[in-house]
Amino acid sequence: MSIRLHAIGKHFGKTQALEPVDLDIAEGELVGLLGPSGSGKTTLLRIIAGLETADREPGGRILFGERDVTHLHVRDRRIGFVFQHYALFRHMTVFDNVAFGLTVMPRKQRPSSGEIRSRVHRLLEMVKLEHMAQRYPAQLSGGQQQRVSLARALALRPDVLLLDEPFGALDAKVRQELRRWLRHLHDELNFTSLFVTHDQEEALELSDRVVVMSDGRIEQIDTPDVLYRRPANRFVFEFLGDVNHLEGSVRNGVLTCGDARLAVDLADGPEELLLRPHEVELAEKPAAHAHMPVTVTAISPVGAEVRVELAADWLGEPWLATIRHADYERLALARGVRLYALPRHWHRFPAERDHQPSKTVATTS
Amino acid sequence: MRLTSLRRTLLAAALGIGLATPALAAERELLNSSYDIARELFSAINPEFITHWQAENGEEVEIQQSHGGSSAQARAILQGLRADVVTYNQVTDVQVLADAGLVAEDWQQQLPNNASPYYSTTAFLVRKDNPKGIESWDDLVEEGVQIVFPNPKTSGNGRYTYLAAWGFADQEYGGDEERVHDFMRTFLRNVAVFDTGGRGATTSFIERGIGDVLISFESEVNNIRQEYGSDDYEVIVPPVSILAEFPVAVVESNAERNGNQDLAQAYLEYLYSEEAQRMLAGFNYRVHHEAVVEEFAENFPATELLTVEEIGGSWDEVMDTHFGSGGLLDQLQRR
Amino acid sequence: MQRIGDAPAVRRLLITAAVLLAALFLLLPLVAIFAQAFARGVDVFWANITNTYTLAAIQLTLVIAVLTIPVCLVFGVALAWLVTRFRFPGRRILQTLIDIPFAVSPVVAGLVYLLLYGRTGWLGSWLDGHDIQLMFAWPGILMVTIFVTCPFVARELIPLMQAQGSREEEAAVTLGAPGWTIFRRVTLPNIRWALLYGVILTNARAVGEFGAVSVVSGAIRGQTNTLPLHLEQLYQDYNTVGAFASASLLALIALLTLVAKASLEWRAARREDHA
Amino acid sequence: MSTRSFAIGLGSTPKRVLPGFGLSLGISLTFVSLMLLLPMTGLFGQLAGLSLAEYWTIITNDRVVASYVVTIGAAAVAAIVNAAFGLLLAWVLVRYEFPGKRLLDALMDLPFALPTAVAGITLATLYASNGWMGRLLEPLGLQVAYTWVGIALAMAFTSIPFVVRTVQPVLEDMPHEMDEAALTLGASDITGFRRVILPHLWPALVTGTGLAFVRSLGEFGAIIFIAGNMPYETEITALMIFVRLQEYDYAGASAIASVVLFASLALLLVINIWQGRFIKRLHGGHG
Repeated sequence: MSIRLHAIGKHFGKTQALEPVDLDIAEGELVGLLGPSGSGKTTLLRIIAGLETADREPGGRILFGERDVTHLHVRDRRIGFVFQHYALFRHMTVFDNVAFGLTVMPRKQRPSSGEIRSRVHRLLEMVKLEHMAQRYPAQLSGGQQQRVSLARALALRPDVLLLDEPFGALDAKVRQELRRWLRHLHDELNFTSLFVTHDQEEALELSDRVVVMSDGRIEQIDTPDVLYRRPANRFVFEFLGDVNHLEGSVRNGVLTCGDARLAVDLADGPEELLLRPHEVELAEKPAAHAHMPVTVTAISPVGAEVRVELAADWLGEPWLATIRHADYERLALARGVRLYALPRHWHRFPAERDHQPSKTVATTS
Repeated sequence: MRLTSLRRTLLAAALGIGLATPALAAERELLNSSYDIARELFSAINPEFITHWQAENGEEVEIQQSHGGSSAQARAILQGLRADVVTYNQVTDVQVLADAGLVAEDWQQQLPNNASPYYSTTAFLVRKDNPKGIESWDDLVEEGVQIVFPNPKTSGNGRYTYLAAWGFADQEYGGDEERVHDFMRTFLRNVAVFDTGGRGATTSFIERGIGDVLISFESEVNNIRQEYGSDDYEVIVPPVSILAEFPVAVVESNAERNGNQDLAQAYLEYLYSEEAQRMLAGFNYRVHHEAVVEEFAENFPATELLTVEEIGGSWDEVMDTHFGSGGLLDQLQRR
Repeated sequence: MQRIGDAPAVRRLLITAAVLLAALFLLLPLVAIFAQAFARGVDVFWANITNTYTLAAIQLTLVIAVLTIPVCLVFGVALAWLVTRFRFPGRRILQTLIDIPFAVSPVVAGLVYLLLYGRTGWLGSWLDGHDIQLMFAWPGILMVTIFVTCPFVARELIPLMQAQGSREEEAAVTLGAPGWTIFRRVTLPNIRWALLYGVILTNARAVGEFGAVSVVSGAIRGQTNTLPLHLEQLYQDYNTVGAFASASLLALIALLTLVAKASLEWRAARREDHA
Repeated sequence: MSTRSFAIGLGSTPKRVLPGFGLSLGISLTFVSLMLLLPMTGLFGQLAGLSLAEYWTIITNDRVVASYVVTIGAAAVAAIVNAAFGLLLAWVLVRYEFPGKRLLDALMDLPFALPTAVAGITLATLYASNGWMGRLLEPLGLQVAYTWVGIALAMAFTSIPFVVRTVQPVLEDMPHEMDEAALTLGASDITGFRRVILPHLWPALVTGTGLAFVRSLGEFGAIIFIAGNMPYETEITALMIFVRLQEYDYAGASAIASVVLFASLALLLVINIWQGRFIKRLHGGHG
């Protein structure tokens, strides 16, 4: 079931939580709503669910497939909703929690109790909790509770599954595990899913497409890959990963900042360039296009790459570079070592064109 | 809670104690423990007595009053309320004190008329024009007559009413127990409300408009009629009723302790004086002083007054057979 | 936000029902008290209030309340500190014991004091021998008033102090603060509103207690009559206006209690909003 | 009573790191023994003077038994009415905003703040057949004053805050996700309330109603004016105690009082234990 939003906005009193937005989600897609807190992502999700009502003006519409649900009550929208803090019914067993949606159906549509039982057991099997059926939520771990919550949301075979920061309250390891498991489940059952997160890694890893939001606006909607490589604007770029800043003035194709110089193809004037950590190479000698002396202040060789913190007189804030372990060994890095930074790419988001596509330049070394 | 305000509170408390402790005046104080509807009566009598005592002895005294249900009052004295004299509406309540040794054993002989300076009887208060035509006790057992009087279990007033009805029936049926019981059963069944005290019954009858007839002391029904308008109610004194004595006694152990024996004795004797008897008659109590009786004759219709002894033997016996747990009253009220 | 029972029709229906019921059930009696008190005009009302015996009753009532509060305060705080900060055998029993005054009918409460301290009681006869009178004097009234009001402060504090736990006090101990300072500087600021609230409830009950006091008072006019007893006597005297005038004073104290309580709550709610 | 006073706290209690154990224990024990326990010996002293057979005869006297029935019946009706009414009031006060809400909230404590004797004479005045309310109800065939309806009414009046003030904080603390979860799963308002909200409020509601019931069992001052006190019909147990006192029958009064006392304490204990169990289930405690 596809989801289409047209001109959906929301005010809370006088504050605008959400500017009127349009959004199309294809059937079977798994879409992440990403943004910092207060960006309107949860509001948007709750409006889609029917937990909040969109502003009357400018008369927005919400369509599930061909079904206009704009004025439909939450209970009639046939959605599954997973809450950040699980929101399990504490006085009911796991089984009763999962069965709840089925047992509150109008008598005519309600499946027989035998069928309810088998359906709930299938769901519990799916979330690997069949042996916990008679436990109370208070007796489960956070990860288990969230799985119950998911099973409960799926019990009614919803057209649309909405998840509000589903893994936000869990610790890192469980979060990782559940993420993968959700992706599996999604691929297997192929429902349309929309989830809210403030964790860019989670959004990029899990989603088919990501909707980046800030200040009640949608900044960009794209696949994780495009989003990362071609951020629509400075906000998206900065929000999606670590950023190194380079501020200076350009004269005759050379940007100067203290005793650092970088050849750029830009008009004269003040400039600010942005670089991802992996776009910064380290070398023992300056290159023709770049003379940027730095000192290593911290090294963290944990994970697939080595993170190196760099400081210099010409830098306001230290830079971060990620290099391969091989390079780390080759350069014999240690704290206090002086090196030269060689930008491979840089990005530029002119202030007056904040919402225009960025200019990304590759510099060849 | 700010500490300053706490300190202020404590200071106020300390001051309060100072104020609350009765001023230890040089003058003697006499405490009269009385029944609850006698407040106005003694408010009128006490100043007269104080004047009288001052004139006779040149001493200034003060009279304190304690009022409550007669039984509760006697209980308070048993448990240590230091009243010098008691002025009750029930013989049993004084007898309890005598049994406990607080009042002389022969207290009924120590003052005239069984130590009862005034008396009353049980009478009816009916609504304007007496719509149910109630003249005597047998009118009360008619179908559809609603009676209001206080609970004999909790009120001496109620006990007199019960005994008066019993006395009437006993006389009427010549002692046929079966018929007396039947009469009493019907009588009790016609009761609309059993308030715990006389005042509650009055409120039910007057202010809540319940019942066709209120039964209480003659003095009470007259006072009520005066209080609530003589046009709306009529007092009926039945041809046969009960003698309700209002016994008084000195609580000797307390009077001795307080050094008030002479004062206490004089106070009770004063109640027999012409002056006091006139005031009592003014409050619609029947009195013994001949001149006063003559003066107020038309206020008190002649009626046959049965004594408690004539109806059911001594008070002790009456309390046992009629009002005790599982006694006749309980049996008659059983469904 | 969508919540259960949010539909305008449901909301309107429920609010109307609640307001109507509360008005009939709670507000109307309050109005009736004042209506009765002023039934014969302000002058009669005023004459009744300024009557010597009424004034004496007011004074005694206030004194009893003022004396009751510090006792209940000390006991309540000590008990709450004990059962929420320490574990020891008998803790639960102690906590249940303070509910006795709630479970005992006030008349019975008065009776048990009378049976003990009255002239025929085993303590009372000894006291009587030494010419000490507790019952039928203000000490007796004070004692039963303390009995019926003592759970309020403790019951107010215990859940709060339990919920807060003792981390802050423990931190103060590690910083070397002496016991009294810990209580005054750490505990007291956390519990003061609950404490004050307990005091308000204690006061309301102390001022209004009838059943227990009536048993031990002796009802000596001008000496041991509290306002509720005085009210009852006026009622017995066919002085309905006088009775309701006294009732209206008590109702006024009740109203002040409600206002004090409500303003405490609003203040607490405001503080929470700012936090 | 306060909003929070009946909540069961769950904080843990540490070892004796903190000072003041001796002092607070001393004050508490002295007070409890002198003010609470010592006087109770008077009651039990009276009871000790009775043989078991006498005790049994007193407390099973059929008029007394009838008073149990009246008292328990009226208290039960009052408690049930209060459960519904109290739930409604707590719900409205927590869930809705409307003008006069604060006033309504403050009004909830009136029955605790108002002396019971005042409540008694006022209710009797209002509901008598010529009172403001009685005049309206009587023509409808509903007689309140001097019937057990009046007893139940007075009981309900004096105990309504117990229910409101126990349910209110629990309802306030209930996360809105509970409602939302029920709604997203397709529950109607009524089903959602019945299956999700009510079970959540259940411990508080039962506790509040139980406390209201206990309070009603012992109430005297507010009831006696409106009861009518007809034997077997509108006599409450507290009146039976009062009657025994009038008869100087302290032992009898103590015996009946002890029945009420034990019933009340037992009920309080049952409520506490049951609530403890329930809360354990909701908040963990494995197994």
